[in-house]
Amino acid sequence: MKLPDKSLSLDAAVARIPDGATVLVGGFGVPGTPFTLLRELMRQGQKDLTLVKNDANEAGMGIDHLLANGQVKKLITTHLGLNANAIAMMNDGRLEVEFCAQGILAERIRAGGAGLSAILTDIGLETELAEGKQIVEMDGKRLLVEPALRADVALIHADRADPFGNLAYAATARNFNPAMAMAADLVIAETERLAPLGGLSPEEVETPGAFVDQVVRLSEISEEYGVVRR
Amino acid sequence: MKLPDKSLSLDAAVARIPDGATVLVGGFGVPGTPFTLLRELMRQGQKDLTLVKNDANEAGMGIDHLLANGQVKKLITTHLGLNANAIAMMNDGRLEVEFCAQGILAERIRAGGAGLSAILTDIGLETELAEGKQIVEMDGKRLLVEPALRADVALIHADRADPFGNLAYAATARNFNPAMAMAADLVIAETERLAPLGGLSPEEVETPGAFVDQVVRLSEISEEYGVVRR
Amino acid sequence: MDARTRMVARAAREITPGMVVNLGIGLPTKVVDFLPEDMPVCLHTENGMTGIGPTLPDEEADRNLIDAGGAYVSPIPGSAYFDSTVSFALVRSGRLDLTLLGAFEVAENGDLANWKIPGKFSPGAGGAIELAQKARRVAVMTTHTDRKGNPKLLSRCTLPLTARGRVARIFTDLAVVDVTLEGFVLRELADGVSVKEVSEATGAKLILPDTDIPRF
Amino acid sequence: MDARTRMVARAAREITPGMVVNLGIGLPTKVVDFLPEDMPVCLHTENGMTGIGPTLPDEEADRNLIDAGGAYVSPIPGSAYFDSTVSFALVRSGRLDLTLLGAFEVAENGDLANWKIPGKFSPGAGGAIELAQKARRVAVMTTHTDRKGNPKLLSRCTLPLTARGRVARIFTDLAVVDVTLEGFVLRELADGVSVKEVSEATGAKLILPDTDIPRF
Repeated sequence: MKLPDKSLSLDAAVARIPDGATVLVGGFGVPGTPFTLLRELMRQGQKDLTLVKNDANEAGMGIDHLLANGQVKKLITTHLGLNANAIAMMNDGRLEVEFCAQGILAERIRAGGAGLSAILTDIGLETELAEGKQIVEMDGKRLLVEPALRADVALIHADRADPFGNLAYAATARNFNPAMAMAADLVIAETERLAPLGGLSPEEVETPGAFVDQVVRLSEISEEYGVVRR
Repeated sequence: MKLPDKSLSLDAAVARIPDGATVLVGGFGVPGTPFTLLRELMRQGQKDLTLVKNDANEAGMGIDHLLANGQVKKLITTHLGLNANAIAMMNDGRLEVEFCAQGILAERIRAGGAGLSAILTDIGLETELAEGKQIVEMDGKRLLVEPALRADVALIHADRADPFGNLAYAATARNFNPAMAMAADLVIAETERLAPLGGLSPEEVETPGAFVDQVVRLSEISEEYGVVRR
Repeated sequence: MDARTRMVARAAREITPGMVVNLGIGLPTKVVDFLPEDMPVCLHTENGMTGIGPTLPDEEADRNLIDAGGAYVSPIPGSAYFDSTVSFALVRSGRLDLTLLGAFEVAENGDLANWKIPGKFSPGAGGAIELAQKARRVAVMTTHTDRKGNPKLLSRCTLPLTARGRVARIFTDLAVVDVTLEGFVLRELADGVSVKEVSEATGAKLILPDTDIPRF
Repeated sequence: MDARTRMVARAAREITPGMVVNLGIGLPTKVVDFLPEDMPVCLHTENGMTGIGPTLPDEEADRNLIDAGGAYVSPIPGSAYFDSTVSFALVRSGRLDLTLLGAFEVAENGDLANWKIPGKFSPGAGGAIELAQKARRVAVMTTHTDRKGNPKLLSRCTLPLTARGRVARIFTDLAVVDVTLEGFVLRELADGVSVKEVSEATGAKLILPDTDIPRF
């Protein structure tokens, strides 16, 4: 017995993403965004994508390339504040946007990764975010049904990985990556460092490789990770 | 700014547990069971406890002491197979037992720790475990409502900790500990090693100290952790 | 100190030893500079960190270590990193003692609106709804009026709500105002500001306490 | 090899390269000894580990490293430890390609009963319900009859169910039997066992295929 090897080239991994896919994209602002996978997805040009990401990055970065390239029909997100292009596209009706409270988006994705059907929560009750949502009564309390969000594809950025797909993350580059890495039928992780099997200790693994389908070693770190000088 | 110090003596920490408390107890079999906290709880004699634990340990170990001592009125668990005393008490009506599917017990506790009200799942539908449970229909599918399980107290066993309550675990001694450490109003962690603040790297922390109320450094490792020769 | 700095310094005194605190984007993050160095307190940022240390200049920044507002922050002894699910578990489960948030409008019933101006500004609420709905104590930091001089403390909010009835206290450049069952109560006055000025700048009834009104 | 060992060896061939597999407590865990050393496969145990290595003798055991049956196991290169929530997330979300489980009863409609004998034995189901309900493929390993000679493969289960309609294949000391829409189909025979013996030991109709029945 040995663990399977799931390492693959960048183009071959991204070529597995079909048109029309729902795609989870890690990252909160810059840290943890899989910039190299996103750039290859732009190059290959898959269309009619539904993206799920905490934010829309900033204009000219990350998923903004896919938005500008007309590859995205819908975005499920928590906040677009730093991307004026995305806001303009939303306001013009060129992009359908579904907003979700940040922690509820994380929980919906996690529920998808945990094989649950939904969560019941009081978050957003009596606000606009509750509009149109199914309500359940439990112990006399009204609760919102927030359905699990499982996707066709997840694009993950890891700090370290091994060929089986065990992943570890850096600092606040975790954010949505660990939940998303469990919640798609095709999980593709790009990694800054690829250790041999056994190069990650079983204790430091944060996403077990059993959830991950393909591992792409980055040949260089995208310049988009550079410290943003504002 | 510095982080608060939550270290406390064994007896003072356990003395915070009131009669009648619902108590989450970490561990799966031997690993991760907070044997020292449990023994002190037996010594102090708090009564009418509801315990939540994956299993009932083995006869003469861990929570079996509390059962034998008449301190437990109810046990919420997944499996009693290794504890004949517990099974006998259940069969004699001396102990109320509520069974839960193992992963659903973990998720109910996690939901409690995550401030969610419930999860919706198809696990156990069309089995005895569904009896008496609330059912919700979503997208035409019948689902069980499994309510969040949040407790008064959680008793946790950590491998390493710092005085703020940041915790890290060893190997399969994780099991229910990380979820339980988030899911009680009073979280008490015993730890094999207590590092000074900064002694755990921010990357190796598995339970952030903000969830933990008291940290008890073990002066010795309970002999109950010894390898069981069967 | 100018009026804004005094407001920030006053808000900092809302934080007491042992608290876990989330400071919203903008003005609230400035509170850090006014916390005593030896005070035991844990700052939380919703993108996944507890124990936030000082903001770093660009040349010392770690590209993987930001707060929710995008500032490059640093760890302190005892910091922890975690993912978004754990971060909001902490918020929703009652482990957050206090959040200080910005506001477009606050109402005398404790309602808060701080995420959407229909037709003008609707980029999404991020983590604000959960912070406002679930922190044990919610306080707001805001200028007393908007740039046009319109009051931001109102009898009822006109904008879409972030959370209902959750704001307990408001720190402004003019005053400290509590939300009570009876409505807004004036608790403190900024230096050089009169009760009349605060009343006129408030879009709801302002109740005066029987006691002296301290200055800050 | 005795009949039991042959069953274990045959069940091991159910595991194909690349699979993530959970081996139930008891007989199924013995399958490990029959897996080719260079086969790429990931074993999972529900108490929180993937990449299970060989069971260790007591004197080499790590007190913190067990499988769900309590055996002291070891890591291999690429092993990972995780908590119970992640462990069952893996099971429920479809990442478990195969589980091999023990059984009290299996029915020709794929129903499985393996956790409770009312009035006699009801210690709780542990993780069995989720394994049986959510693994992509569920196979059972069991003696064909119980100690009294009563069949365990039945037209309908009489005991409380673990999961409905989920068993795809059954490995016994006598045969390999598939669960199909038509009912039990005999696929393979143990060495020295006749079709008649298997039929008589089965508490439901046993369909014979048109093709040759291989031996194992």
